[in-house]
Amino acid sequence: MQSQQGNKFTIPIGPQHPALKEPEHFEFNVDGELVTGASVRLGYVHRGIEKGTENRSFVQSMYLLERVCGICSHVHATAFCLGVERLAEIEAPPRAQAIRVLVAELERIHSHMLWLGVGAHEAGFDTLFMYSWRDRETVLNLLEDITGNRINYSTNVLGGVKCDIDREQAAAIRQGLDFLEERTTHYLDVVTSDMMFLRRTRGVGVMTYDESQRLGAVGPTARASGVARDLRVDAAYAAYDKYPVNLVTETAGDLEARFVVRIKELFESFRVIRAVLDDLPEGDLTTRMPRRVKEGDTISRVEAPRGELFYYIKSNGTDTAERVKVRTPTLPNMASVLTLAVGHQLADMPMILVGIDPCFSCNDRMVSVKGTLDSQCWTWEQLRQYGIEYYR
Amino acid sequence: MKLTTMWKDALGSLIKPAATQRYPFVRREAPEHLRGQLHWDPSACTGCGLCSKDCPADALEVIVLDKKAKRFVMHYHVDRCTFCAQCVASCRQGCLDMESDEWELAALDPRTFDIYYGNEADIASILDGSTEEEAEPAAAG
Amino acid sequence: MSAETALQTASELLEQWAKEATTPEPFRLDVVIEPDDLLAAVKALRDASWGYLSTITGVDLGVEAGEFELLYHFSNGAALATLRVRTPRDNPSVPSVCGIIPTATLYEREIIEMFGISVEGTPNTDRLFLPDDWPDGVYPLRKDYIYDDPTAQA
Amino acid sequence: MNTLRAVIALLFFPGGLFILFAGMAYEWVDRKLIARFQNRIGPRWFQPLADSIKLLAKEEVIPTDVNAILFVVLPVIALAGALASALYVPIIGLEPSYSFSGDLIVTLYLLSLLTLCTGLAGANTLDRFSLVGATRALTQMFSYEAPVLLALLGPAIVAESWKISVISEYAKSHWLIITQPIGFLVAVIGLMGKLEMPPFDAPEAETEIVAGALTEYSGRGLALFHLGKSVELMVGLTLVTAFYLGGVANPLLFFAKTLMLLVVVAGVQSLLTRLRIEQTVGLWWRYGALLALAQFLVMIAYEGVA
Repeated sequence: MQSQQGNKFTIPIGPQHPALKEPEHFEFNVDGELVTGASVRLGYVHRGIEKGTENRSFVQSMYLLERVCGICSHVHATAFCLGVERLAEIEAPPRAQAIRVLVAELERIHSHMLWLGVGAHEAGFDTLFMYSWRDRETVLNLLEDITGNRINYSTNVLGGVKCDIDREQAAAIRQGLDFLEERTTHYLDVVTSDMMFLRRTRGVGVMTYDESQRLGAVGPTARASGVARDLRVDAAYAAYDKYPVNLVTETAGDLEARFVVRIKELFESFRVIRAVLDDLPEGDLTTRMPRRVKEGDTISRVEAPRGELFYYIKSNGTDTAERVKVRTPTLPNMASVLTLAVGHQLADMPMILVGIDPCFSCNDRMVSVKGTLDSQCWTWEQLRQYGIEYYR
Repeated sequence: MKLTTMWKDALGSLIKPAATQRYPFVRREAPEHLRGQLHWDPSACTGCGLCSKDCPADALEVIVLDKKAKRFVMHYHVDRCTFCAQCVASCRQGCLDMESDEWELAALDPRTFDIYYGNEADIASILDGSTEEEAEPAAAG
Repeated sequence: MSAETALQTASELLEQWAKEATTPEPFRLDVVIEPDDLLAAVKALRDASWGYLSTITGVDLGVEAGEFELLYHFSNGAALATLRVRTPRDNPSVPSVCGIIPTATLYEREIIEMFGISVEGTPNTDRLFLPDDWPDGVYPLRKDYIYDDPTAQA
Repeated sequence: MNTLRAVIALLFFPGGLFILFAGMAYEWVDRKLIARFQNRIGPRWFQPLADSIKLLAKEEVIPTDVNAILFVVLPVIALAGALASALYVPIIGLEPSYSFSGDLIVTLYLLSLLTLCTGLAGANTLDRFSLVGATRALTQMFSYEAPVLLALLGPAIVAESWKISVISEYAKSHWLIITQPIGFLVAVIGLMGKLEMPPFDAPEAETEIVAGALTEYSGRGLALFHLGKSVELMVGLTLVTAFYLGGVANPLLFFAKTLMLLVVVAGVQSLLTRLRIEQTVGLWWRYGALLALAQFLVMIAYEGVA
C-alpha cells in the first residue's frame, strides 16, 4: 500500500493530470518504465457530505448524497431511500420500485459506456472513445426525457419516485435500446478482436480469483476475476426480485475481461429494462413518508455500476440522521489497483487505474478549498464570497 | 484477431453527417419533461413553507406578508437551484412547476438570478425593506 | 450457502467473544465484542473465509455517552455480520486489523482522521482525506465538532 | 539576382512563409480527416493558424533550474531544421530550390533534428514527465531511423543517385510503390513514427506523461515546435510521394497524391491503438528493419543480376 522505500524515480499522477479528469494524487515509483511502488492520497474534492447529513433533514440529505457521484447519482439516492424507508417501516409502491430499477439500469448503461470510452482513451484509441460517447448520448437523452435532468436525475423521493413512464417514453426507450444493443454488439467485437487494442488489454493487470477474494474487490472488477458477487443477485433490492438479473462473470481477470464483463452487463441491462417496460405494475408512485424517522440503524447496499455501494444509516428519532456512512465501490477497488500496479509498465498505469472504473469524487465526501493564504478550510460564507468576488 | 475492427465506422462516417451538435447555432428541442426554471402560481399557495423547508439548496424563500390576505412573495435563487424538483413534489397545492422551455439560464449579471414571484406591489415593498441589507455586500465588493 | 446458513455460521464463529448478539434486521447479525477480542474475531471470520470486510464505520455516540463505536461490516452475499466495538472518548484506541486484512488500511486511516481514534499498529497514518494544513486534534466527524469554523477548535 | 532569389527561396517560396502556411494547411486536413473518421465536425480551416497565433502571442514561462538559453534556442533550431529541409524537396511537385549530390542524406538529418531537439528539450527540464517523454522520444527515434533510412535507400539505389531531384525524376517513369511496396510501407509508417502520430505517440502519450518532452513548454516555444511538426508532415509526405508515387509531375496531380497519402495516414491514426514504447521498438526492429533489409538485399541481388 504505502510507497516502498529506496525509490528511484517518482512519477506523480494527479491531482492535475490528463489521465484523470478528477483530482486524485497517485505516486508511482518507477525503475525505467517499470513500476516498483504505488501510493495514493485522496481528499482533493472532499466535500464533507457525511458531516453535512448531520444537520440536514432526511429529505435534504438525499439530494446531498445524490451528489456524491455525478455518474452513478441514482444508486446513491436509491440506497439512501431504501435504507430510510426501511427505518421508517414503509415501502415504496411496486411501480416506484420498478421505475427505480429502470432508471438504475439506464444509469448503468450510461456509466459503462462512459467507462468504455475512457478506457479506450487511456489506451490511446480515441476513435472508440468518440463512438462510445456518441452512442452514450442516446441513453442520456432518454434519461433527460424521463427524469428531466441529464445527470443527477433526482428520480427518487423518500417513499417513491417523482417521474412516471408513459407510453411514448416507453416507446422511445425501446427504440433507443435497439440502437444501443446493435452498437454494443459491435463494441464487444471491437474489444475482443481488435489486435492493436488487445495488445494493450490482454494479460495486462491480471487479478486472480484468489487475489480478488483477498483484496475484497467488488463489482465488475471482481466479476472479471470470476468472483460471483452482485448484490442485484445476492440480495435483490427494490424490484430486482421481480426482474432478475443474470450474473456475468469472466475468468481471465485482466483488462480485457473487465471490458468484456462490463459490455456483457450492458446486454443484461437492456434485457432488464425491456422486462420492466413489458411488465410495469400499475399504481401510485409514492407512499406517505413520515417526517420523523424511528430510532434505529440500518445497512443499505445496492449494486452501483462500479460495485457494491454501502450505506450505514443511523436515526435518532428526529427528522435528521444521526450518522450516515457511505462506502463507495472505488475504495475497496483502489486497494486492488495499488497492489496490482507493482511490476507493470508505466504505460499501463492509467489503464489499470481506469480498469476499476474509479470515481474519485465518490471517495471524497467530506468543505475544503485550496488556495487561501493561511488555511485550506473555508466556511460556507467565505466560499460564497469568494465565488462572488471571482466572477465579479 | 483483426488488425482493426472499426474501419467500417470510420469510413462510414466520412459520408455521414457529424454527430456533433451545433449548439448554439442549431437548437435541439427540449424534451417535454425537462426541468427548467421554477414557476410559482400564487393563487393556491397557503404559505406553508414546505417547499423552502425541503429545498436542499436553500434556493427558495417564501416571504409571508399577510397570511390571511394571502399576500406571499416567493424569492427564488436560480443560481442555487439544483433542479431536483423536490419542491414540486413537496407542494400539496400544486403551485410549483418547472418549465421545460426556460432552461438557458446563464447570465453575466448575478442580479438576474434573484427572482421574485408575486404581486408587484408586494415585491416592491419587500425590495424597499431589504435594500439596506443588500446594499452592503455590493458596496464592499 | 444461503444467507441463513451463512449467518448461522457467523454466529457460531463469533460465539466465544460475543457479549451480545442481535439481529436488528433480516440477514443481519450484530455482535458486540471487546476491543481486545477484535483481532481474534476478525481472524476467525477470515480463516473461515466468511465474506469480506465491506467497510469500517465510526459512530460518535455523543459527549454524554463518552464512547465511540466502531462497526466492522463483513458481507457475504445477502448476509451481513457486524462486529461492534466500543472505545472510550477520552482515550480512544482499537487494534489494527491490517495484519489480517491488508486492504483495511484505507478504512482505518479514515477512522483516524475523522474521529481521532488511534488504531494501534496500522501501517500508514498519512493524511488520506483531510487537507494538509488541517489542524491537529480536530476531528470533523465527532459530534462536538462545530461545522462552521474548523480552525477555531483546538 | 542570385541573392534575391536566395532570399525569396528562404523567406517566401518555397521555404519560409509558404511552407509554414502549407504545413498548417496539411495539419488542418489531418485534423479534419481524423475528426470525420470519428464522426465529429473537426476544426475550421483557420484553426491551426489561430492556434499558432495564440500560442505565439502568449507568455512563455521558463521554468527555474533549466538552461534558459537551451530552453529558448531548441524550438528555434527544431523549426529551422524543418524549414531548411523544405529547400531540398520538390514541394508541390516543383523543382527543389537547392540541390546537390547527397542532399537526400542532408534532408533526412534535417528532418531528424526536430526529434532530437524535442528529446534535448525534455532532458533540459527537470520535470519528470518531460524526462520520461524525452527518453521515449529518443528511444523511438533510434528504432525507426534505421528502417526508414533503408526504405529511402531503395529508390536511391535504383535511381543510382543520392540527389532528390534525380530520384524523383527517375520515379516519374517508375512507380516504385509497385516494385518496392515494403519500402513504401516502411517509409509511411516511419514518417508517422517521426511525427509521433498515433499509434506511435507513446513519447507524448497524454494519459500517461501529459505532453511528454514538451510538458514544460508554453507560448512561443510550444508554437515553434508545433509549426516544425506541421512543416515536417508536409515535407515528409512530399518526399514519400516524390519517391514512391510517380515522382514530380503536374503540381495539381502531385498535390492530390499527397492528399491521398494523408487520408491513409489519418485513417491509420484514427484506427490504431497507441503502442507502448517497448512494443513500438519491438515492432520496428522485429518487422520494420528486417523487412526493409530483406527488400534491400533482394534489390541488390537484382541489380547485380541485371
